[in-house]
Amino acid sequence: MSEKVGVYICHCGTNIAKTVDVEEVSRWAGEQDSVEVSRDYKFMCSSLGQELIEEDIKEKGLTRVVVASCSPHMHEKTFRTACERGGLNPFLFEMANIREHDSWITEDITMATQKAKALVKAAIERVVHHKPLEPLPVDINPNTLVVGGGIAGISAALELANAGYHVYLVEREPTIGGHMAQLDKTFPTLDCSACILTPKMVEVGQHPNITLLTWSEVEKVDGYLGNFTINVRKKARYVNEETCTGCGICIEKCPYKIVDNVFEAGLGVRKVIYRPFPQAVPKYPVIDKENCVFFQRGKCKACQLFCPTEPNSIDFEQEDEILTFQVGNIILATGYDLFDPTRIPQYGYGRLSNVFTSLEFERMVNAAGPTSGKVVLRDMKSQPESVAIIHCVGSRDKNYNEYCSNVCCMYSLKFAHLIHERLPDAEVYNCYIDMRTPGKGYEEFYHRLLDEDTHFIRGKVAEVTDAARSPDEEGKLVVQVEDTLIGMQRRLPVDMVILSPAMEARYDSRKVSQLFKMGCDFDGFFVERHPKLDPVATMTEGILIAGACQGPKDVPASVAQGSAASARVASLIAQGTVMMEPVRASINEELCSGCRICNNLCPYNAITFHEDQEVSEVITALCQGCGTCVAACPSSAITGAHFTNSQLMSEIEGILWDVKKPELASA
Amino acid sequence: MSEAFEPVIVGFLCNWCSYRAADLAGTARIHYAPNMRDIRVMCSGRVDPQFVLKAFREGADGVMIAGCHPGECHYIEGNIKALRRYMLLKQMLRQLGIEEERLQLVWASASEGTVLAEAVNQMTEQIRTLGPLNWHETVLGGGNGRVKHQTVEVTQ
Amino acid sequence: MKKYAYFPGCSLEKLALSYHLSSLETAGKLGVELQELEDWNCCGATTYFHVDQLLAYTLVARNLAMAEKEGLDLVAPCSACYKNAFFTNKYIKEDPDLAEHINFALQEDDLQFNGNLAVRHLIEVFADDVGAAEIKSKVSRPLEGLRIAAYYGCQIVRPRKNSEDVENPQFFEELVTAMGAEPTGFPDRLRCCGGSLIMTSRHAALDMVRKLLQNACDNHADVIATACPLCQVNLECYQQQVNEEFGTNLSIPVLYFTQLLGLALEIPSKSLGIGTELVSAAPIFSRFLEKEVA
Amino acid sequence: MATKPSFSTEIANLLYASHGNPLNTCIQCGTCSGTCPVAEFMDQTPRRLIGMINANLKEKVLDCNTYWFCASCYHCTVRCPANIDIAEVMYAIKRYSIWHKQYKEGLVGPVFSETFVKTIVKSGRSYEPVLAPSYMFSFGPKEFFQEAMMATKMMLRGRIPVLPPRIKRLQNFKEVIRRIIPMGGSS
Repeated sequence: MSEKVGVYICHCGTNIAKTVDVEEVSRWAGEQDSVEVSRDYKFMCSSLGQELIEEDIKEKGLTRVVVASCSPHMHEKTFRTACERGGLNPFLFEMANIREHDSWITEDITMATQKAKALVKAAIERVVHHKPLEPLPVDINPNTLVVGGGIAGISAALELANAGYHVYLVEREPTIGGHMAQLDKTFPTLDCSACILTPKMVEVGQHPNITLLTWSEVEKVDGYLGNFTINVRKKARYVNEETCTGCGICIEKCPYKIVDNVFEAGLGVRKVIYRPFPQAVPKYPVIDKENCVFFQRGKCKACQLFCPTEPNSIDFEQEDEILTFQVGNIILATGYDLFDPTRIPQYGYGRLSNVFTSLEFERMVNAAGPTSGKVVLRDMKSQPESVAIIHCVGSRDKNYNEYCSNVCCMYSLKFAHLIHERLPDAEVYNCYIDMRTPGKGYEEFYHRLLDEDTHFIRGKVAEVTDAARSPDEEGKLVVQVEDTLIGMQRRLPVDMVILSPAMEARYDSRKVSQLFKMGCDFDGFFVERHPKLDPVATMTEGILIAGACQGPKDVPASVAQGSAASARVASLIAQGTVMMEPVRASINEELCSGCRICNNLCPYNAITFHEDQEVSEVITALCQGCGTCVAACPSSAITGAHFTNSQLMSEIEGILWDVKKPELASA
Repeated sequence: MSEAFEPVIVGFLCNWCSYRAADLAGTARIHYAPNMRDIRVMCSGRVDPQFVLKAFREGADGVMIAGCHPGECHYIEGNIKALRRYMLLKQMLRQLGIEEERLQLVWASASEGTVLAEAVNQMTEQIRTLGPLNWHETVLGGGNGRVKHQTVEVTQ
Repeated sequence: MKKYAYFPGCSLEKLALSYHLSSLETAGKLGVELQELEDWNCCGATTYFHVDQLLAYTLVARNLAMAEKEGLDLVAPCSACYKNAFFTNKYIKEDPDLAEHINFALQEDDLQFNGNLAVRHLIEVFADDVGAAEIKSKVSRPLEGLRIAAYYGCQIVRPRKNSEDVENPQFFEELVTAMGAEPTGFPDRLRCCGGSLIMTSRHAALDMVRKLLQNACDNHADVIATACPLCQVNLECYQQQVNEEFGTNLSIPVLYFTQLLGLALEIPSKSLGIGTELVSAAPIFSRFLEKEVA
Repeated sequence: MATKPSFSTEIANLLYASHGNPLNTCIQCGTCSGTCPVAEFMDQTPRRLIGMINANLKEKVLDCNTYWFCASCYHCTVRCPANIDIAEVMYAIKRYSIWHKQYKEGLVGPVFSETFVKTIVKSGRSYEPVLAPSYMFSFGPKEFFQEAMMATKMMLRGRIPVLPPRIKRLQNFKEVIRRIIPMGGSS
């Protein structure tokens, strides 16, 4: 085995050359076994640098290439392509990271140079064991699953459907629209939320390329990029969608009302057979089985009695359905939950009746909401003369959520504005830690509120209490806070307190991430492939994320992400086939003892066991290349391509080339 | 060699979190001990116990395995498998008479350059205090290849 | 019968003797044995930590070591003693270096502390180990109609010891209910009474006392119940001074929860130390004590 | 390079390791000062004090009454969104101030603390009448009169001891202390 290795040491201007003696490394590398040529060059990633590699492959007949420069996450692709242009299989290349991992972490030239040699030696030893590999072609099914029918999911679905691709949109509530449908106005333009959202909802409902599955949940996901099999449970609505005209007579005639804790945030009521709101899409109502008198006590059937359609659309016998279909890609847009402010007892929510959450207030100011847009106290009639809005409830706080929830400053400003608009004489206090308004037109909106004479108090509220200490506090809620700009504790007596709770990951986001086999961060938000350069892809091929399930964000950002995820999917569908990194495991049937240890270890269920031959097999398309099975196989029957045992063992030997080994010396 | 002892640590860094954490530490110009020489693996779950033993046998004074935080593994739970192997390995190394500090498992996410740098610094200092491993002396007991510690009790 | 090492603390020797007496009486009635720690020393209160932290931990550790020797968990009726003991125990367990320093010093008294015990507040023992339901079943003279403001103060609940609710605890109110009395609303029940400032920052401390008393009175409490000698002395004995300082006219009895519980268990009021208070509690008790007198 | 540590570092070093997060993680939100029941009596709010420590304003920090007015109620500690143990920070500054004998004039706190400690070191327990006279001189005449009146009432109800309490193994106890403070501590 005599490979001809070319070694290239990059100066990266002075980035590497300042701390690593590159000439010395290059000279020394030239003396190593198998090395045919060793060079150092100012910028290996420049076209001239790349040409050096190409020419050496052609002229000196190199069979392996090592570049010592920056992180492979920067330029591995660049140099692989250069090798390919020179006529070498791109996988016969290896990179040594002597910048991020070496020259930038120390000023000690001797140590840095020594480490550079070790990393280069490791790459040389490794690369001679490399095998030519071919990328794996995978066909892409042109259908797409979008999970979640909020504004992010709607944007994603419409984008793809308009491009001519079929979309399954699955939503667990009876209607699409998500949180945005509950809002009154959107900041900073104060557009009516429903007015801009409902046309999109209707478009989804009517689009020939969209199969809309509401009151449904994804139960099972099998497969891989290009070819997922999805099982969806379509819960029984007890209303036949084929015949229902959505006339609403059943809702009108239903004799039972219950508090609507979902759409109206507990402020309003709905019937037991209901549509969350008049513009709901689809228009079909749903029966709330838990509260339906017929289901609980066997009597009533008022809805059925009055249903005017023929045949009758109310079907008490309806059962859940399981639908199965194939898709090539999945976009998750499962949204967020609002932080539960009862977790901060000192803010009094649930105990002091005139403390409201942001969502309650949104419903209250909504003209279509339970108070027809009137701002009132919990008694539903008196109007507050003073209101305090508390920012950062459950965010920027290590006791709850450490992150900034991104949207609360802006919606709190919006609330202040809406109160000024409805109650011009009311005093409005905004208590904030820092005012965060980084968006187009956002800072201008803040200034508008300053003009409107909102009282801004810089300080995180300590507590809200009804314990009065002076006559002007009697009968009021007292907000105790340090006004940090004057360095004084203040007590603000107000009639109403609005809490601005954080956006949190959905309560079941971990379960969802396991279902779709992708990652979730500490806070429960889905993890993007790269926080800057790949914000809508995930570490699992074929699964993309959009909207607040990835982190707190506002409407424009959610729309942008929804559309971006769709663009990614559309480009894959347009390619028809994609090439995947061939870093995959495979099992040598001869060596496999059939012990099945690997079967359960695989996080992707990519290993099947053939009972007849008593051997396991890796389904290449399912394998993601983590190598867990390779490390576990007691018979060394599994090979992880590009990370084989011999490659890694040689790398270890190389990286420790300079360490004295007495037992080897004496052997 | 009369110079001061410089420990050599072999680091197995997972491609998605810890390798990127090391990239970030470099990009942020965080200075830390250059004593850790890293090998990229796709997942900490790929680290075969053999690799660790091989590194010690080849003369490493310490081995660091670094992966994503539990629950944040790119491959769902490869890091948990790494953790289990690490526990077993530690037990085995103890029986071979190798100090605990010589094998360390670190969780560092892609954004935690400082965490990784700190861990490397700390480990380097610990091993500097311990001195060279001398696998040959410690484990093989003098050179003829026979294992010295044969009757070690397996403790829970 | 569950047995504990009982650490009364300096205040209970005289200043809060009634707390000491009523604790032993009620504990006995509820089947809890409080075995007083022999030759205990002062825990350093808050003050010692102002001067030398390591020495303060050592003082506490001496008591802990003696309790550990008996094989018993330590129970303290004073919130400050409790907090000091709880955290010293915790830090010694977590920090071998601290443990080594302290044990080196303790050798002089032939003691050694290994961290094998739990530290409890007396009210925790009653509320958790005995339990409100059990107490309710033993109450023979329910304090019907008595409105009690249950005052937690600071250091029972703060800083956070385990995962308890530090902003909205309920165990004290549950005990009050178990006595057959009515817990009043008392929004300031977790506010500090300023006990540690009464000697050093008199005006501030009196103002804190005033606010608390006012809040209890605004909520129509007949009596304030406390679980800490510092709180009791501060809230009760300084009422006169509060009135002088602020021109108020506050007068509300302040008793230990054990005294109130003792009444509900029909223990003679004298054994509970009732009658030594500066703001007499007699008027509110007359109807419960009638039988006793007769 | 033996440079003198900055004031903020000195205070940080005085915090026991498990006492929450370091002061430089403070986001100046004011939760501590909004919560503090004594804030209105302080020269500077606790938040500002932390800011001043981080800015190394040693003289200004030591010269304000804030940390001596802390009642150790730990309400700020449990609420701090940065998990800083603010009450323990106040303890740390108190210790620093006592060791360096540098504090605002006219405060009773430092004298009281030292007297209290001496009592414990002498007898193993604290004792009100011994304590009182030694720091009472720093009281104004009004407070002195208040205290004397109350003490009399208390005495009449048997709530103040006549003889100072002592622990039995006092000699051992003193030796224990001597191992922590080699100079003895008692005076």
